[in-house]
This record gives sequence, C-alpha cells and structure tokens, in this order.
Amino acid sequence: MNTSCAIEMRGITKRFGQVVANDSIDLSIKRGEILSLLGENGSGKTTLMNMLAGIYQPDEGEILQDGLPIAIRSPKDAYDHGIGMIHQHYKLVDVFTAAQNIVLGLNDQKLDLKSINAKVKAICDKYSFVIDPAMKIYDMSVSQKQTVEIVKVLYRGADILILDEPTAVLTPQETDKLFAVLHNMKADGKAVIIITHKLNEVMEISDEVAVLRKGKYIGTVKTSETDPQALTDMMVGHAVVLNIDRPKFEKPVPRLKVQGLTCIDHEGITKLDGVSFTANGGEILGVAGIAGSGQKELLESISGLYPVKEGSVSFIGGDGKAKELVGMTPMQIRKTGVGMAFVPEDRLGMGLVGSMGMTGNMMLRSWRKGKGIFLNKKSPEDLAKKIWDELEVVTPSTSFPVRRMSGGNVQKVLVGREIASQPKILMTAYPVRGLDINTSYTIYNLLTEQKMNGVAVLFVGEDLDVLLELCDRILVLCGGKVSGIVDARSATKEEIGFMMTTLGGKENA
Amino acid sequence: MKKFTVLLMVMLMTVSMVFANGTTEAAPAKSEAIKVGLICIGDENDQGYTYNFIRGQKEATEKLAAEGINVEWVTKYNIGEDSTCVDANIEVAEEDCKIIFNNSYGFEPFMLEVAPNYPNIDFVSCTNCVSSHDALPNTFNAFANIYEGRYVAGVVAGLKLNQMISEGKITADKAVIGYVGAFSFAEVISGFTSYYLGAKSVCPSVTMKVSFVGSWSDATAEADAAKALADQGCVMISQHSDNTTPATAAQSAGIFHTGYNNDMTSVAPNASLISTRIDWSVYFYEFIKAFVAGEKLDQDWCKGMEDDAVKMTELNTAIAAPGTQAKMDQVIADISSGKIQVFDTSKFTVKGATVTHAFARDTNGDFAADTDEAVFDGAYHESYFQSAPYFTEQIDGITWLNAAY
Amino acid sequence: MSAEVKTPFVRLAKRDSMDPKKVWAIRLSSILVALILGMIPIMITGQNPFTAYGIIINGSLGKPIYIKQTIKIAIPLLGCALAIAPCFKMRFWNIGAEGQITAGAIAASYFALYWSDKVPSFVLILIMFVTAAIAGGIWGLIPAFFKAKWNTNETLFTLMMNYIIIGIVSWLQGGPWEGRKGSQLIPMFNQSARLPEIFGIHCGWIIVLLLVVLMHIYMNYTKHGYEIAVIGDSENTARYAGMNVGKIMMRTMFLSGAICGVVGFIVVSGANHTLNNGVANGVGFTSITVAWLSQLNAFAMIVISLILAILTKGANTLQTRLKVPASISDIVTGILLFCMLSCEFFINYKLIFRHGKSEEEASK
Amino acid sequence: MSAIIALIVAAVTFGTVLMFGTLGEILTEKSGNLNLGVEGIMYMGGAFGLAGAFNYEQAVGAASSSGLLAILIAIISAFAAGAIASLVYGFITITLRANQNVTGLALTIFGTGVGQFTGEFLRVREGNFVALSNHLKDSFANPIMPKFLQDIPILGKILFSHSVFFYIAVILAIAMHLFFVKTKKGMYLRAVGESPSTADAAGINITLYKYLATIIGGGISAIGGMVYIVTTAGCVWNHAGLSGVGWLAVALVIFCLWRPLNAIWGSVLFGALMIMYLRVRIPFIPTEIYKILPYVVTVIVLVFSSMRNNKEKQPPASLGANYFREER
Repeated sequence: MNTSCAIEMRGITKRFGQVVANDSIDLSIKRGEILSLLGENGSGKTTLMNMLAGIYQPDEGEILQDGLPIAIRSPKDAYDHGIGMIHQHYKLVDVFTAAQNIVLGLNDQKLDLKSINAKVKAICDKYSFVIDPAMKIYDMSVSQKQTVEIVKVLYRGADILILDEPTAVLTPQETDKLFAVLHNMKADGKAVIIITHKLNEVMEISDEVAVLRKGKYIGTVKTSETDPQALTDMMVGHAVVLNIDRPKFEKPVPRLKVQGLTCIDHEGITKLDGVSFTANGGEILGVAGIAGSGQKELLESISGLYPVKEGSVSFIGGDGKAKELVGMTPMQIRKTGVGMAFVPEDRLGMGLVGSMGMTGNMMLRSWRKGKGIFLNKKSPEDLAKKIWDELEVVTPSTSFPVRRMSGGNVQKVLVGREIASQPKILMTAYPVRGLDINTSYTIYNLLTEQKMNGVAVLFVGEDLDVLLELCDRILVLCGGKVSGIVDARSATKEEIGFMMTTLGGKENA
Repeated sequence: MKKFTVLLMVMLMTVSMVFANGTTEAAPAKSEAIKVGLICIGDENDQGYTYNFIRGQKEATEKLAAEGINVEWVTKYNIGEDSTCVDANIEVAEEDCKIIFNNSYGFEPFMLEVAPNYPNIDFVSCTNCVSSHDALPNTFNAFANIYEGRYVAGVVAGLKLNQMISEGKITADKAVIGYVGAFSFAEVISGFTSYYLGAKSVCPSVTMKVSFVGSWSDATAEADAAKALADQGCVMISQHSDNTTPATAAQSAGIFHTGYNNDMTSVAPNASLISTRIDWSVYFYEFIKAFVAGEKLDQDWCKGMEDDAVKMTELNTAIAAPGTQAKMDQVIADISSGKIQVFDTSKFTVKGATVTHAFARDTNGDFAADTDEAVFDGAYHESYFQSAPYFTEQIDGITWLNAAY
Repeated sequence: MSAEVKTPFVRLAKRDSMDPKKVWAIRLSSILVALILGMIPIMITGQNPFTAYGIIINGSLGKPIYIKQTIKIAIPLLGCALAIAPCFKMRFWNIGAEGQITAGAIAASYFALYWSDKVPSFVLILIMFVTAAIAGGIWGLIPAFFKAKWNTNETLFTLMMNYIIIGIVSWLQGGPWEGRKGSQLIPMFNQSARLPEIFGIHCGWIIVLLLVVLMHIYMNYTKHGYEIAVIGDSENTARYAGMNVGKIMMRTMFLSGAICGVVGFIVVSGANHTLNNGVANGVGFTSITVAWLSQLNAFAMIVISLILAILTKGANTLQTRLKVPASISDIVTGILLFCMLSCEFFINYKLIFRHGKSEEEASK
Repeated sequence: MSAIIALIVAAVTFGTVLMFGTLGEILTEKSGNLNLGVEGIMYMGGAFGLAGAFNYEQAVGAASSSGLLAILIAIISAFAAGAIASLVYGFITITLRANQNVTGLALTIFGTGVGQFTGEFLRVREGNFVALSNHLKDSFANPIMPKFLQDIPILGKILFSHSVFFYIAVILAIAMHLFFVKTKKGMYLRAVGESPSTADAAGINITLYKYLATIIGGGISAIGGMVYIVTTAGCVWNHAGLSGVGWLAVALVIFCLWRPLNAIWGSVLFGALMIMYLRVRIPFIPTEIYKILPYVVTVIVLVFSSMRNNKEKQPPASLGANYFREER
C-alpha cells in the first residue's frame, strides 16, 4: 500500500440512469503535489470529484485515505477527512457576508466574529489574499467570490483541495494570482487537484496530469515528461488536428449594425454601455470577455428578449435597407422576416422545452404557423426526423423528452433547429460548452458552413484558443463596454486577455 | 408477483365490502320504531341553538317512550344552508324517516325543493314561515313565543339594574343594556324589543345598544361584540346568537348577562342571571304523537309559556336582585293569562309616535308584509298570524350600532 | 470492514424512465394503501372499517337517487379541475377557483333574480352562462395581471381573492339581494332560471363532460395548449420562442376563471337554485387535488372526481348510520392525496440498497 | 381614547392566534419549505389542544384541575398534533420530494378533516357538548400580569392585560429572532433555506434542519389553533371559527418579510383588521364589505412587496423548491 498517497480512488463507477459517467476509475494524489484532472467537457471529471466531496455516492469502488478505506457519505464527511472542493458554481449564500459563509456548517466553535476575522486574516496573509469578511456575497465580483470559496475551504483545515475549472471565469491576470496561491499551498504540503480542460494551464501549474476520456481513466503522466500534443491525444483518443478549418468568405457585407446599445437590468445596474459594432454576413464575429461582461445581455437585447434603454440595432437586408429592431418583441422581429436564429447559453432553460421531445421542440419556432387554433404537428415532425438523421442525434424517438438526452445531443437538436430556420443572423452562446470534441467540431463546421452561406454568425465563447481559430474578428467586452474589435487572424491571446480586463487594453499589451 | 398481490387485495376488499354491505342492509330495524329525521345547522358544541334542539329531541323521546312510542332518530349535524341541505333531506328521507325536522331558518327553501318528491313524509321547517302557507300538505312550520320568555328575562335584568342603581353602582341614566344580535331580522328584532320592554317595565330609565355580528353562530365575533358593548358602557348583556361566549365576555368584563337557548350560569356563574329557551320537546312530542295516531298537527304551530313551550332556566339567585323570583312568577302568570301583552302599544313609541298599524304577513312574495293587521286591541300581536316572528319596528330607546345586516 | 458498515444503508438515484404499466400499478396500489390507512380513523371510532367502506359504497351508489346525488357532487369538482388544469400546467398556482366560482355565481344570479321575467328561459340560461364565464374570468384575470406585471405571488393573491368575493356575496345576501328582510337569504330562482334536468340530474353534467373533451383538445392539440406547456416548462424558453408570457398567463387565467365561473353558474342554476356565500363550498380546493391526482389528464379527472364524490356522499351516509363524523371524508381524501403524492417518488427515483443492488434488480 | 385601547386589547387577543401561526410558518419557510397546510395544522392544533385539556380535566376532575398544568397539556397536545402533521408534510416533501404547493393543500384538507373529526368525535363520544370548566377557561383567558401593572393608565391595558399565550408568543418571537441572527444554528438554518446546495456542501445536515424547522414550525402554528379555541372561542370545539385563520397566517409571513419581530406588530395589526367592524364604524361601508378588509390589505401588501426589489427583503431563495443532492 502506498501510504504517501493522500487520497486514492479505486475502481470508482458512477451511473446516471443509462449513462455511465465514471467507469471503474483509479486515481491517486500525493501531498505537496498539484494534480491536473484533464478531460474534455463531459468526460466525468466533475462527477468523479463530486464523489470525493461527498456530493455523489459511487455505485462501485472504494476510496482510501492514507491507505485506509473511508466512506464519504456527505460533504461533512469530506471535510472531516480534510477534503474541500471549490465548485464551478460557487456554493455561497448570497445574502450572507463572507465571514458567515466561511464558517457555515462548522460545529466546533461559537459564532464569534472576532476570532473568525482573525483566523480569516491569518489565512489571507499566509496565501496573500484580500477579502472583506463583512462584505455581502451579492456585492462581490466573481473572483472575490472565488476567493471566499478558497478561504472557506482552507478555514476548515482542508489539506486536499479540489478546484473545478477555477479559471473559467477569471481573467488571465486573475488566473496568475490564483496559480501563485496554489503554489503557496503546494509548498505548504497540501494536495491540490485542478479540474480543467485548458492545456496551457495544465502545463503551467501541475506536477502530474490525470486524463479522463468519456468516463474512463486513461492514465497519469508527469507534466515534465509530456507536451500538449501528447495530452490532447490522451484526451481525445486519437491524434486530432487542433486547427479549425477557417475558409474566408469573399465579400462580407454588413448585416447587423449595433449602435450605442445600452441596457440596464431591473436592479438598475448597467449591463451594456454604448456597445457599437457591425456584424457582416459571411463572417464569424467572436465575442470574448470574462463571464458576466454583458455577453448574455448583448445577444438577448439583439433578439428582443432584453429591454434596451438606448441605442439601435438595425438589420441590413439584401437590398441594403436598414430595419430598426429595438422595441420589437421576438415575435415581431420574426414576423418582419429578419431571420434571426439564436442558440442561447442555457439550452434546457431557454432554448428548449426539456419535457418535450424533438418534435415538440421543433414547434418552438413554428407553432404559430398555419391558420386556426390547432397546431400543425406534421412539419415539425418531419424536421425532427431530418435533424435526427443528419446530425446523428442519439434518442429513442422524436417524442423522447430532450431533458433526458445527453448534453451533446441536446445541443445538436437546438443548433439543428436554429439553422433549419435558414437565418440571416445566427447568434450562439457557448455552443460547445459541455460537448465532446467530436460534437464540438460538428458544431464548428456547422457554423462555418453557415458563414460560407453568407450568414452573419455571432459566436460568444470562453476558450480564447477556439475564438482565435474559428472567428474572423473578435469583439472583446469589458464590463458591458466594447473594449475593442480585433482581427482573429492576427491577435494574440495575451492581447485579448488584457482587453477583457482593461478598456482598450492595447497600449500595455 | 407484485401485481398479483395487488389484484388479490383489491378483490378481497371488494368482497368484504359487498359482504359488509349486505349485513348492514339486512340488519332489521328496531321493532315498530318510528324513524324521525332532524337536520341541524350545528351540533351540541354550540351549547345553544342546536344543543337546545338535541335536548328537546331527547326529552321528547323519553316522553314518547313512556307512552309506548319508540322513536329512532336520524340526526344530521353541521349542515349548510345550501344544496347540502337538499342532500341531507334526501339522505334522511331515504333512510325511511317519516318525519323530518329542519332546525334552521335558512333550510326551508331547500327543504321545500325536496318535499314534493316525498309526499308521504312530513317536512317541518322550524322558525321559518313559508311551509305553512304553500300548496304542499306535507310541509309544516313551527316556532314558539320566545318573545314572552325574553320579556321575562328582561324583567330579571331590569330588576338587577334597579338594584345596581339603588346600590349606587350606576346612575339611572347609565342603565344600558348591550344586546348581541345575529342579524337585523324580525326574529331578532322581536326578541330584543320584547327583552327591552320587559326591562323597561321595571326600570324606566333603561336604554339598549344592539350590535349585530352577522352570523347566527360565530363564537369569536359574539365574544368580541359583547366585549365591545361592555367597553361602550353597557352593564348588562343579552344575546340572540348561538354561543355562550357573550356570557363569558360579560363575566370577564365584570357585568351581567342573560342568555338564550341554554342555562349559561355554568359558563358564567358571576354574570349570567337567567336564560330563556324554547322547549322543542313539546312540539316534537305533539307532532310525533299525532303522526303515529294518524292525525296531523296544524301546519303552522306556535305555543308559548302557557304551554311550557317557552321556558325560563333556573334563576341564578346568588347574583339576581332580591325578590326577582316572585316578580318573575307573577309576570309569567300574567303573560300566560293574557294580562300582560308584551308588545303593548302604549308602552313603546317609534320615533316618538305610538304604533297604530303594521302588517304581519307577506303574501305576494315581495318580502314586504302586506296582509293581516297586527296592531289591534292596544297591542302589536306578535306570532299571531304565523309562527315566525314578524315584528320589525325600531322602537325608541334602542340604538342599533350597526344596521347593515 | 469498517468502510462496509459506514456505507449508507440506502440511497437515492433518479430514475430514467419506467414501464407505463408499472407506473399505473404503483399509482393504483397507492390508492389501495390510502384506503387501508383510511381505516385507522374509522377504527378509532370503534366501527368496523369494512362495514364503514360498505356503507360508503352503498350510500353513494346503492340507489339511483344516491348515484344522482354523487354525480351532483362530482359535477363541480370535475368542472373546476378542468379549469385548474391549464393553470397548473403553466405552473401558475391558482388556488382561487373558489372565488372564481363565486364570481361566476354572482353574475349568473343577478340575471336569474332580475331578468327571469324579461327573457325566455333558454335565453336567460344562455345569458347566465356567458356572464358567469366573463365574471369568473375577470376574477381570475386580476391576480394574473399582477403576476404578469410584477411577478406578485399568485398563490396568496388568488386565495385572498376568494375571501374578498365571498365577503361580497355575504353583503349581497344581507343587503341588496336579500329576500325577507334580515333573513340573509337570497330568494330561490324562478323555474326559468334553473338548468333543465336530463336523466334526473341537472344538465350540468353534460356541460362538464363536453368541457372534458374540449379541454383535452385544447391542452393537446391547439397552439394555446402548446404555449401553456412551454411556459410551464420554462418561462425563459417561452420568451425566447417569442411568446408573450404575461399575455398568455392572463389569457389562461381568464379561461380558467371563466370555466370556474361556468361551474359557479351550474351550481347556482342547477343545484342550489339560489346564491349564498358558501356557493363554492370548498370545491375550489378539492378540485386542485382532482387535477393534480389526474396528472392534469382531462379523462382521468372524471374518475378521480367520481372517487372523491363517492367518498363525500358515502361519508354523509356513514355519519347518518354510524355517527362517524362526516369529516372522515376529508381525512380519507387527505390520506389519498398523501399516498398519491408519495407514490410519484417511487416513479421518479429508485432506491439503492447497501449491497449494490437496486430495488429493480432485486425484484427481478 | 378608551375605544382605541379597547380595540388594541381585543386585537391582541385575536392577533395572538395569528402570531403563533405566523411564527411557526416563518420558521418553516426559513428552511425553504413552503408549508401551505397551516390552515389544516391550526385546525388540528385546536382540536387536539382542546381534547388534551378536556381529557385532563375529565381524568382529574374539574375541581382538582390545575390551570397551569392544563395550559401545559394544551400546548403540548397542540404542538404534538402540529408536529405530526408537519412530519407527514416533511416526509412527503423533503424525503419523497413531492410538490410543496400540492402537498400543503393536501395537508389543509387532511388537517381540517382531522380537526373537525376530532372535535366532532369528542362530542359524539361524550354524547354532549365538550366544554372545559370555568376554572380552566379563566386560566386560559385571564390576564396573568400582576394587578398593579394592569392598573397603569393606558399602558397597563395595552401591555399587561393579556392572556398567558400572548406573552409566550412574544417571547417566542424574540427568541426566534435571536436564534436567526445570533446563533450559529439559526444561521445554518437560514443558509439551508437560501441555498441548500451550499449548506449541503458546507457539511450542514440539511435534511435534519429542514425536518426540524418544519416540524417545530408546524407545532408552533398548531398552538395558534389551540389558543383560538381556548381563548376567543370559549373552550368549545368551533366548527367553522378557524376557517381562513391559517391562510391569513401564511399571508402574514410575507407581510412580515420573514422576520419574527415584525410578526408581533403585524399579527396585532391584522387582529385589529379582523375585528374593527365591530368597533370602528366607517360610514357608508356595509359591515360585510368591512369584514373583507384584512384580505384587501393583504392583497395590497402582496402587490407592493412584489413591486419593491430589495435583496434583504426577499423570501428565502430556495422557498418552495425541493433539494436533491444528486440533481444534475
């Protein structure tokens, strides 16, 4: 028995219904080491870690700590074993202060603010964080929230830390800070597991890399003994060309003109501030920015779903005439024949009806068609069958609830339907999130195909590498403002990263 | 396997039900007992209205049993004044009852919906007034001259007020009676007017405030109305509503009370002087006895103190004014003999004038009385033309605190 | 070894799907369990539960007149459940059916009381029907408007609307519409304002059966039905699809209120023949359970409303014969609901026992 | 002046009933469980509280019954009834994860049934009305504060002339407030109601918290039903008296913004609205219309509270939603 292993997982299997999320996985981590858990979205990384954190129960297999078998039945058990996890969706109570969140669930002490603050300060000093313990969570920025999460875990004396995609919402600069902290922890003798699918981060931070693919454990390698190409091969199973095919459309024409678009949410916070740009037909315009910089509001206000305070959105038709869209409801926009398709970020919560089958979801675009009060179920049924065939959607029938399908198939149904409406403008938000590489490429190809058909494609993404390879131009948002628009063929990641945090950005890059 | 078990259980249940069913059906009815239905708006827990009926039911049963007539009662409780009343009447009729008493005023229209379908069953609506005059021979009305009892209770209250005045506890002008009424309805108006006249006959300075609670039975509202009256200076509380809470409220406010339907001295020994009630056993007894004998009572039945249909409960001598019992006995005797006319028109005024004319009954269905002159021989003749009270004058000396009902 | 002991004895997992036959078997057995549990209060009263159930069956179905009465109870339950179905499908918790029934009843009663000598019976009934629907619809529309505009909590809003309209009836009863002064009774309707009888029961049963078919079609085959289903799944999706959620909400609530209003009309014109403040008599609440237990399936509602009507009518007879308080029917209804709500758990989740076997495998 | 004082005193009597109902529901809702069964719970509390005191008195005899013991027995019986009812609700919604709205409605039907059944069955069993002796009635309803306090002008009446239950309710409200803001367990409970997944990940046993809050909350609400029966309803089972009270308590929770201290004045205010028609006349407004005032006020409050948007004045974020840890 290898007693130097802080945690060892043996033969862990977890199923969700028919789906095997984890299939007999073995994994171990030593103290004073940073392990990257690498895998595509949907490869079972989070599920596996949730079993360490006590959120899920393994169906099979055992977990050993320092060589002894342990049972983690609940998050509390996990903490008792010194395991703390920072989830991708922060587990914080919005109306509580940082300090309240940090001590939440601790049984061994009184609610004594003084000693809590002292201890929090000690932790912050040790790893060089800054937080205000009396600040309410709903007043915090994303990275502040993450800091609270990390302090929370450390406060509980966790010596095995799991971070689930901690950098997804951070700027490159914030990421650097985080990595510095992780190095401090490692030096402190803690075991750190980072879930990620970003290869550069893996190479930068970790000592070892464990790779999962489609729920199976592929292997663990020392970071120093590998390279990105080898890791990619492990992740996807066969060598793939990282390059995304990017043909150039000969004569892009302006299709969508946005000027001075300003949106304010119901709490009075400015979400978009004077956004202006032009999207051309025959071009993919990428939209980059840290999470919550106004991407969602941008797409929703263009499609008439979000109230616009000021500015204009005009659609430029084939005849060159502009049509003002601000003030119209989605239904009115559709009726004017603008031809706008939208693949929202929240597929089941916004783009699709989870409880209905493919046919029912096809109707979402067409249910108004036809005279009279009755639904036309025939043509949606045909469309559903067509998409089922062409995009190879895995589902038992066209009436099988889409909620029960896997993420990739859900996305195929959604994108398939949107493209089927033969749009002039196609807006997509994080269309490959949670998809395996093959499906991702299917989606990339579909988008490129649309571009080559002369459609103006808006692509909101989070992975800068993909943005740089797929798009023609990239619009960078920073706090609801346009930080700049760059040519994707010439821009660098650092440049964009800086623009994401600093308006304009370029001078210092 | 599972399915089979389920199936088996269902079958077992069904069989047992049918079996149980059969036995209930086959159970022989008690020998020669006559089945009588009683449909009640409440239950005994009101300690008032319905309780009073149940008591009459029990007493009548005993009296009849002594004469060899066995009565088997089918009693429905807490029936609403809506189509559930229709259902209850049908239900009881289908249980082979020969007579069905409906105890609430509001039951009558629903009872009359059912009555034509069961011509061999007698339907009685207590306290209402349509059945006696309609075309159906099998529908009846009944009530008692409760105003006589209230008059006597008023005398008891007046004597107590006199005592308080003479003891210097209140001045004569502070002799105010608070009355908790259900609705501004003839039965209630007739009741508190007679009560007031009784009090006034011995205590001339008395005045009265009436608060309507808008419900025949709402313990909370009644209690609060009584409290509110006490807070407004009333030193004596009486009521025409179903619960005992006004008595309790009077007791906790340190004032006095006379009750209705039930002896309330047990509830408020330091406040409740006396109560008056209708003894329904008299009517039940007469009706059932006549029915068994193959006779029929008058379709409109109304009796008073003379026939013991209206009774006084035991006087609470511990707190009543001295000499009350003697005065009471005399007044009862005078009422029975006709010497005292409760609504003697020389004893009250309406807007300063003596009442000389009032109709008693409505015959054209517009709910305004148009027939039968009630004022003659120097008195307003209450319950003379029909059992249900029809006195609705607002006499001087009585203030209606809220007239919206 | 210690790990073995520590593993939870039983844990949960979501189920993917289940054989429909098995689903119905579970639902049926839950009814059975409810009936068995319902025996407990009967036994507490010292009665034989089998006798009691026998009386319930006999008292509700034993004679033609009993069957008629049972159906009379079932009619408003069914009608109101149909009204509630689209709201609940939309996840709009309308518990104000009680008030919407009452509003409809008021409108119908107005014409019954004051127009009965002005127009022929057929026209009068038609006017009553239409105005009741409009009045009920408006009463349902008010909370929907605020929900659509400010997302005001509809559960409490609709509930409070019940008490408000019932108060208004109380006022009418003792005020402008009162019959004999002070009696608190509104006069009985003239014959011309009463629903005609078919097979000895007022023809409300035909109306509600027609409504069953119409509602089934409306919910499953019309554009409106589709919109309601989408909103019920996700309001955001509906908005995304270009639906005007607020408008659809108001429209659906108007419809729901209108059907409740029609139920109110049926009750006053067919059963009560007058208006009083207890006109809804709890139907608005009980019918929610009818709708929910039927999984919002219009045809299943017929069965469930009949079951509840049998319980109600039977419990009345039970009270007559065995002096068991009639509220036993509420208890059994409650137990029935608890069991049927609980059984959905076994349809949606599976239990996994310690030694790795799921119950499904174990039962194989 | 004296009319206003009298109104306040009377409002407190009715408000006490509402206060228990509201406080119980606040506790329940703080755990994220929306229990719409308060109406049924209060019926059960009323019936069982009365039954408890009645049986006690029957057992020892009216003469030797102790008022204090009767109060205790009534409270315990009512609490137990409410707790059991809420346990059923809790089991179905927390463990079996059924829809909270519908389960609450089912509990209303069930609880009203059980309450009526118990109340009526007692009567059937006794063959007569079921009432407590005057001695016990007094100990339930009479003021408990010393005479000299009650005799303080104005304030004496307003503050010290109430039954023991009012003071229990106020103490409970203050205790609950302190529990929520000062104690660790109170904070954890709020966390459960705000974000069960967070609380779960923090190692809080949310199932336990939800169960305890729901059961204790139900028990407290049930006491309200009992207080109604033994104070305002005169210690007899009242067939219709409680109807609507439970729902009003649910509405009051929103009115009070889920804060126990607000429940004190909120319930007294609603108590006043309930009885004002008997004391403060408004010209041209019929009494029956007057009687719907509390409901109209509730609606107005609902609308206004939905229009304002303040992070601190919102319901517990997870209210009405069930939690399943392995939900994806």
